[in-house]
Amino acid sequence: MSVTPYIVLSSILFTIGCVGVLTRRNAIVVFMCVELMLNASNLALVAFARQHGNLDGQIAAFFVMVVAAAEVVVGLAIIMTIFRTRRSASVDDASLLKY
Amino acid sequence: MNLSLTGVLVQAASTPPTFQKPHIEYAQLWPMLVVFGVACLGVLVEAFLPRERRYLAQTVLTLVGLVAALVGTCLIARDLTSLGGVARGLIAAEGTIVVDGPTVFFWGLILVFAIGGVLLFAERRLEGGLSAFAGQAAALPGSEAERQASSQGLDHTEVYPLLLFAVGGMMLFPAANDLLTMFVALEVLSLPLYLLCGLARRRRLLSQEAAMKYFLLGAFSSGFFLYGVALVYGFAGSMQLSAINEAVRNDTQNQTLLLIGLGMLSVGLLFKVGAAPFQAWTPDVYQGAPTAVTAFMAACTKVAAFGAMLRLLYVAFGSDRWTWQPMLWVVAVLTMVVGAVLAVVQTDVKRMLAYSSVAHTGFLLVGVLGVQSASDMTSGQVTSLQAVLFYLTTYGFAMIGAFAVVTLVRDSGERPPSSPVGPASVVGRRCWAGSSPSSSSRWPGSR
Amino acid sequence: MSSFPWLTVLWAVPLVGAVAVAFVPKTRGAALPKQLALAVSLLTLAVGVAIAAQYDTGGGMQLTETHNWISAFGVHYALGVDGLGLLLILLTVALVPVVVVGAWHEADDRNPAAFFGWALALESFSLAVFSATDVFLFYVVFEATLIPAYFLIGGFGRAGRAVAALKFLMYQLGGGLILLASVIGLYVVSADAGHPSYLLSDLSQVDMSTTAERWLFVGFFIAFAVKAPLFPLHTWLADTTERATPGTSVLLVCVLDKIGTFGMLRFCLGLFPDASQWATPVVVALALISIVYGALIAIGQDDILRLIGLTSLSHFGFITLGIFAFSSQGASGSILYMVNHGVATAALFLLAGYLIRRRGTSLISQMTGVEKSAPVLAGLFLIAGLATLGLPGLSQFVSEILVLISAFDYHWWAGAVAVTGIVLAAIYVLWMYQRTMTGPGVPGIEDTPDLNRREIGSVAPLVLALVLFGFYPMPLLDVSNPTVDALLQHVGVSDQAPVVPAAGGDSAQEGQQ
Amino acid sequence: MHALHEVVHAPVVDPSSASGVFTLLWLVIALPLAGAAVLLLGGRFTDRWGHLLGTALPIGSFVLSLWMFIDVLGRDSADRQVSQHLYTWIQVGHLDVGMDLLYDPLSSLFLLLITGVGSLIHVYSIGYMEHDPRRRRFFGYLNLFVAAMLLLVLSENYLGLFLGWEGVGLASYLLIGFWQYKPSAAAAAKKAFVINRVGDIGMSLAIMLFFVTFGSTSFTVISASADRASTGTLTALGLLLLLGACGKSAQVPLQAWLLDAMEGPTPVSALIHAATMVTAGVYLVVRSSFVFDLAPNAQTAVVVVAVVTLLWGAIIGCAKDDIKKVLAGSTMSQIGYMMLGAGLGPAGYAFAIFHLLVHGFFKANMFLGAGSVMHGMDDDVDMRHYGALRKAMPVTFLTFSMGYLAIIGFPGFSGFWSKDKIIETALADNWLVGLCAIVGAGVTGFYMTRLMLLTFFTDKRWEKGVHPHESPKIMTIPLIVLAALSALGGVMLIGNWIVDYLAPVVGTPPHENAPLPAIVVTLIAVLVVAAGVTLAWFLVGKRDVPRTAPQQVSPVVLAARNDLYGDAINDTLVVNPGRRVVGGLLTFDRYGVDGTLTGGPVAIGAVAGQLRRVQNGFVRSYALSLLGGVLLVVLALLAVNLA
Amino acid sequence: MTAFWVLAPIMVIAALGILFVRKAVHAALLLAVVMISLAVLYAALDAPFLFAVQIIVYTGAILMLFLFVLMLVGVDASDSVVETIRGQRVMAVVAGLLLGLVLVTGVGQISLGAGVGLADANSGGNIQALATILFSRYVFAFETTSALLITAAVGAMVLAHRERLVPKPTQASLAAQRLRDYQDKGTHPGPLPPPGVFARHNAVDTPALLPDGTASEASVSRVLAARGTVRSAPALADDIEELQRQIGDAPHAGRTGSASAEEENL
Repeated sequence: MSVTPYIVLSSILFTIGCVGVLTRRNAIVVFMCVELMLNASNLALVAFARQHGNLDGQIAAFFVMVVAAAEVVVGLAIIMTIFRTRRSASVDDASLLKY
Repeated sequence: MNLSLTGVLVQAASTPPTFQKPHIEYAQLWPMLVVFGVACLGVLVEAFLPRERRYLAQTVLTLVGLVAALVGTCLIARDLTSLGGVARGLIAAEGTIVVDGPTVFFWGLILVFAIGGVLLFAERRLEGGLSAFAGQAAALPGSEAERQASSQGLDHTEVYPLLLFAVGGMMLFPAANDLLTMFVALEVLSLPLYLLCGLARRRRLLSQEAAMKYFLLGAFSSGFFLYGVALVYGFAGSMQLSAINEAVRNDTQNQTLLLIGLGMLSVGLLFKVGAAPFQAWTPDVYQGAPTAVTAFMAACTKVAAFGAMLRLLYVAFGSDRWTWQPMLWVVAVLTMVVGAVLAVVQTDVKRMLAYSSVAHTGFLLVGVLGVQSASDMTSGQVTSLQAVLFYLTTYGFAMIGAFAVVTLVRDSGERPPSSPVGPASVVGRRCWAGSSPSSSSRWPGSR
Repeated sequence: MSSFPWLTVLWAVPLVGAVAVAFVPKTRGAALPKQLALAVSLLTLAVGVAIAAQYDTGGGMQLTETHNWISAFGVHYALGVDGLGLLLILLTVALVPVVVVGAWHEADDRNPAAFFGWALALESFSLAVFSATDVFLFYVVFEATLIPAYFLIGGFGRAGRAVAALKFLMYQLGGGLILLASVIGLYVVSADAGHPSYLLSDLSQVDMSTTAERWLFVGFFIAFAVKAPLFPLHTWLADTTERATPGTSVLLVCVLDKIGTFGMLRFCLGLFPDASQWATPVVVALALISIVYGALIAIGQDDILRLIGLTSLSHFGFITLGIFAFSSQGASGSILYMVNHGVATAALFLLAGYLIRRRGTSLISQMTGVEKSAPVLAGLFLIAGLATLGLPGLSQFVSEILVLISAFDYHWWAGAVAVTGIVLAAIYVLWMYQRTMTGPGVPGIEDTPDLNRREIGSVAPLVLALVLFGFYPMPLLDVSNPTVDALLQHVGVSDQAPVVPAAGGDSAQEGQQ
Repeated sequence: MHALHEVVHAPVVDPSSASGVFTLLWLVIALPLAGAAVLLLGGRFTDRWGHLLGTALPIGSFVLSLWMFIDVLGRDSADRQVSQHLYTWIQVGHLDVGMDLLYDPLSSLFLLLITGVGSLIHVYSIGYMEHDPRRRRFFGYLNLFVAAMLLLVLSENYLGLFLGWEGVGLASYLLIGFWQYKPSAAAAAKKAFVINRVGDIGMSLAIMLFFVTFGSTSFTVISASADRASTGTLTALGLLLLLGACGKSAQVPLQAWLLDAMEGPTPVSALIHAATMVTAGVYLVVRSSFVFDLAPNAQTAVVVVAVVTLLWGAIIGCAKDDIKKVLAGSTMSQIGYMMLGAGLGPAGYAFAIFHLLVHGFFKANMFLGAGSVMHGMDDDVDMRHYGALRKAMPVTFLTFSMGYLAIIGFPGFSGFWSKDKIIETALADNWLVGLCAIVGAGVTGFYMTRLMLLTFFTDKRWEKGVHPHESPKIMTIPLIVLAALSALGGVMLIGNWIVDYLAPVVGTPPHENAPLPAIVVTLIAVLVVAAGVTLAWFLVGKRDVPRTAPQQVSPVVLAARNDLYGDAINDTLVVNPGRRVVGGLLTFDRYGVDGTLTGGPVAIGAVAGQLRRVQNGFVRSYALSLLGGVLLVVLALLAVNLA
Repeated sequence: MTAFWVLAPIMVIAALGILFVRKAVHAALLLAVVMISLAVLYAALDAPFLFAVQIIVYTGAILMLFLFVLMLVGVDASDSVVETIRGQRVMAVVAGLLLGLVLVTGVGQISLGAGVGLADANSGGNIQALATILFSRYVFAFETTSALLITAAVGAMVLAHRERLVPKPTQASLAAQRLRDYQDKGTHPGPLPPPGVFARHNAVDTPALLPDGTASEASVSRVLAARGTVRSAPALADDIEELQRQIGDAPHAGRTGSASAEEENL
């Protein structure tokens, strides 16, 4: 069984995640797109693990989940804070820092 | 498709795999462990000590921890030769960490700058007994609660453990010997920084915005890093840098996988060091974050990230140098130009320093490009690696110094340059300009 | 020779003094920092005199100290003096007390402690520059001088000083950057040649390829040409002297800028003799342009400080001309010129400062008839001015004629162009004197007080030196001559013999036949 | 100049070292120098007795000079050169310039003139400057001048000469501008100095060329080997020296300063701008005879300059109403005669010096006389306001008359002998030059007679309230002494003494066959002078003189009044273009040089100002740039490796 | 591969949906679809442990956290369709397509061969094998993740937890405060009058009339006052007059008038 289709799928998902980060304005959705990218990476890792016959990829995917969990907590806390201040979750509204 | 949950569970029950107790070289890793340990202690202090005693306790604890780690680093550095090997190093913790000359140097550097950072964190004489951090980050800016928090002298002493966690991640980052550890370290160092950026007491709106920008872009870039990890793993079949090196050397197939993976890994690191075109976050974040955090971040993160970059590029991909050197040249030149040109027109001193740090990154990248093996050189010549290390040292000191001055000047407005602050800031700025004695270590072309 | 580190002490004393002066508590009164600064500068002067006393005019580097600093780069902490260094050191240590006394009240409305602290710091770094015998150490202190200079310009003086300070810094940093590149290049060259070293003595032995030598020479020369300054890199000079206090200008023009010409002699000629000769036509042309151009521009100035600043452009042209004429007269003349120009211009700046303080304006067109009520001021001003225009009997003449002779020796037209400078100098000096000091004066001119004792005391030593060395320059020449001989020998040129040899037995008989 | 062919080479300066009284040679200079130092540095303490000291010291120098002169007279003519080495002044490479003094017949005469006339003028000044609050300083300056002038004539090398040369220039500057509150005085002082500086270019270049050619600036060395230098070099040297001489001696084209220099106090005009300093150019040419003798073209140039100046000054003298300016024009003209003599080579050197000496006497006399007149006329200098002063100030009139007779060359008076000799030599050399000299003598007769008539004869034209009176004794005694010298100066020519005396320095004049007998030349000259005098009598003496100068005059008179447009020429040729150049350079400096060097950063700033707009604050834009970077990096890697 | 070919289109469509749906909640739900499908793919790729973790941790915990936060932020908040940054969307799509093209072609070309498979590695059981690796080779990284988690916890505390700095005011204290204000500053202690009281209208824009017939400004919202849409109560008197005229004569004949009006109405 070739894992190439999985890799291709993962790259498509990764790309979609990227585009999502660029086009969506709601900070939470943007963040969700980042999660999509992480998931795509996970898929690639797991697929490659199978390809190479070692479990490093799976371990890595597991770590990614842990990391993602922590990141989500921190990220959502930050987004919440800024939302409470500005009453807006749009990333475009936070553009005081420029030039 | 032998999808069978029950089967797996049955397997698990039936034949337990052999497990060997991992061997951890505590003697060589303890500075890092001290940092993490003290960070956890700090959290406990936060939980159990009464509020008014936390500041002192945290400061002392953090400083003691960092100094202890620094002492440890020095001791390890002294014994480094005895660890043997050509690279004068030790592969520790089951091959995930390597403790060698550069590692120890980076540790020392990070710890020194972190101590400087802690001192800046602890600075609270300038604002009537208040630190630079928000009294209560959860309170809305401009609200009654915020005023109360200020008037009661509330202080987020959590910043000290957060700083320590970040320092721990930074120490792990250049020492990592496999991509997974590197990724974890990257996140460990990043998360506390995202938080710290948003905790400014003044200009909270900007601070929060900086935190969000840093966080979103950081997560985005770490996504690329991770995908790079996946692709390189796919190419090499292992996370170990040495194994990757082996694969790079031998495997001529699937070059695209390697190249894309390498590119994405580089992106993650270049983002951290703030090279163009990944520099967009630096000015905004440097400006919005509390100045103490900016100083800490500017100095330490860059040191750690350059350490990781050197290790990644030279240990894992060193045999394939010709593939990535042109790319890095482009980035380096772009970075220097963008940093230098844009620094000119900045009006906010922190933004200006941010762009200057970008320009420095460009110079450092040139140094990274020149790294070569020791055998290529005549004795007594300066290696590019030494140059990069030295440059990082001076750069870090200059950054800490410059931002320390910014802290001092923050409230007093524009001071005449004859005041005692002026000289120091100019020393810092001149270091930034790269022509002062202290940072005359710019040796890009040394061969 | 004693092993006491005299030269280290020499620069350390003012540096320690600078720190001490800067941190004198404000509560102790405004006079204490000044007194302290004066004491420190006098102490430094004493050290300088002690060094001069130990100096053996036989030549060579003396009182050397060499310690490894960064062995990886071959960088040493190496100090030493030869005739060139000694003269400039003496100039520096002598001028700083004068400036301290002369600028006693210049910083009163700001922060005197800072002013005098920076002045001492500048002295310290300058002394280190003049005694460094390691290129890297030289570079480090060379750049370090900019810090105090920047604050002296930017912190004290007239409106617009911040812009001037920035311009100063930008020019100097630009030059410094080019110098840095060359210093690095020097390292590469010396490392290629075997063992990397920055010691002058080592570097002068290194064989360089012609191309490398020329490039390095150009780098060094540009940096020094900015410092000195030479046309067309001079525009910072006038702005700076116009805005800064006269005391600052003295330190800047009379001490700091000498680093440029000092560097040309010590490094351009010392390290790149062949390239120096290769570049001579261009450098001589630049020097000649500077001489004439600086003088012409000075004539058109209305601001007295700006005018004095621009005269220095002309004078630095002379110094450079002498250096690159490659003869013992030229080199000795240049060294002497550095000293004399320092003394004369210092006097001029200080007196102009006193004048401005009295008249409340620096515009020449708004001053007139000061001589009537302040004859001493006018007289001293005239003497300093006459020294500037190279009147025989005042020390600058000796150096000027030596440089002119060497220029003429180099090529007659060089001498001919340079000599027009003396006419132009007469025009700008005397016109300035005429417009400021003479004439019927404005109402109320009678109330202009003459110089007080402090002010006379600050300028009198300078004027005395001008006259003394005008009539008896040999003490200075005795110091510089051996150095110059050694330098020219290193460069590989010897003085041209006269066309007609002195009347000997044979040739005289031939003439009779 | 055919005379030259007979002279193979010029006499060599070959002094013996000083002994006896000559060891005190330095003291001749040191005395007035010390006086200057005391008076200028002493401040107000010396106000009371400063002028006495200032007068005593030059007298001391005079006594020394006289002593030496007597000593030297007693020696053999070959043994009359003495040098004294004081100390090494400048020694670099093989440039070795000593502070050396040379006492020879030439300098001995100058010594006597400077210290003698100088002392008299000092004495006179005690009276003349009595009411000036800054008299002490005046004496300080005068002493400084005397010292510098003595150094000029005593120095053994060109550099030392140049030191004195510039020293007298400085003193001249200080003294012309002594009344600094007068803008005209200050301007005149500056003008004098600057024009002199132009001449100094010549001096400086000559010194350089001397050094390059001979490796020395010493008269001894150069004179010994001058004949081995190429003619071109020698001609160049001669022309350069001439340029220097023109500046100092107010010869065309550097003559413009002398008339303005009359802004100074009258004793200054007498001492500096008549008797001594302005003759330094003549001294220079004579001293450099070893150069000029070998450079006939340079000599021709000297003659041309001399002739032009001689007429130029005389014409100016005819039209001026300012008594001092008439005398100044006359001085210019008379120096022209001296230069003419000096330009004629060994035949004329001695006569040039002779004329220089007697001119020193009678011109000092007349200037001091003019000062005395002014003293009595409340410092009015306009001759149209004088008239019939001979009765009011008889001593002045009488002494002035002596000078007058001397300058027009009234037979028997000193000027007669000296001018006559020069005319004779010139005529022998070239009839045109001689003719010009004779015409000049006639014009001299005219303008001096005009001056005499306007001042001492005709009707009195002075205003009410002006009470002309004789000057005090302290002023008239020097006048009397000088008048006596003016009358009797011709004794030096007895037995051709001065020619023989100077021969060791300047060579022996060749015997030549004059085109006309000497007595004929003399007669012609006297007749021409008489014509000039008569013309003046008819034009001035027989008519009423208006108190204000008539405006409707011929262009010639107008030109003469305007110094023959010397200043206008200078303005047109030098000053105005110079102004324009300076103005242009100022613009160029600001916009060209500064603009170019600072333009680069400005451009960068502009670009950066646009570029920073990219940093628009939107996190999504940053993410886009990040993604762009990813593409850049990845594509770069792929392109490099897969291409 | 069946599962793959079934799920892959679903996942791509769901992922694309995230790009286009306007409501954040929908995006979250579509993400859940992707994640759960991923879990299935993990299982297909011999990663049963990850299958479980993906569902339990990623979908069950992390995504739910997203949803919680979405609730807090406002569940019906939706993005506007208009792109505010000029050129952003076009550039994003172009860059995205380019990246996708590079990735897909790059990755699609690779020849990895048949693949080793995880039969060996998983022979002792996937979980056991993972555990062995996790607690031996990657133990240090594993322990380090604890730092991450602590950081996350501390961070959440710092940013979200708000301490009450003053005791919560009781009703008694509030009442006392109100009266104290009345005493000190003259603040009206009672509730403000509602609009329209004693006026002919009880609409919010009609101020109440005080007993003396003047309008009470306190009875109308300041916003309305600022907008200038407050009606003038006395002006309404015209209205009354009109009515009275309709009713009939003078007020003194009110009673009869009203009776007749009633008759008219009927």
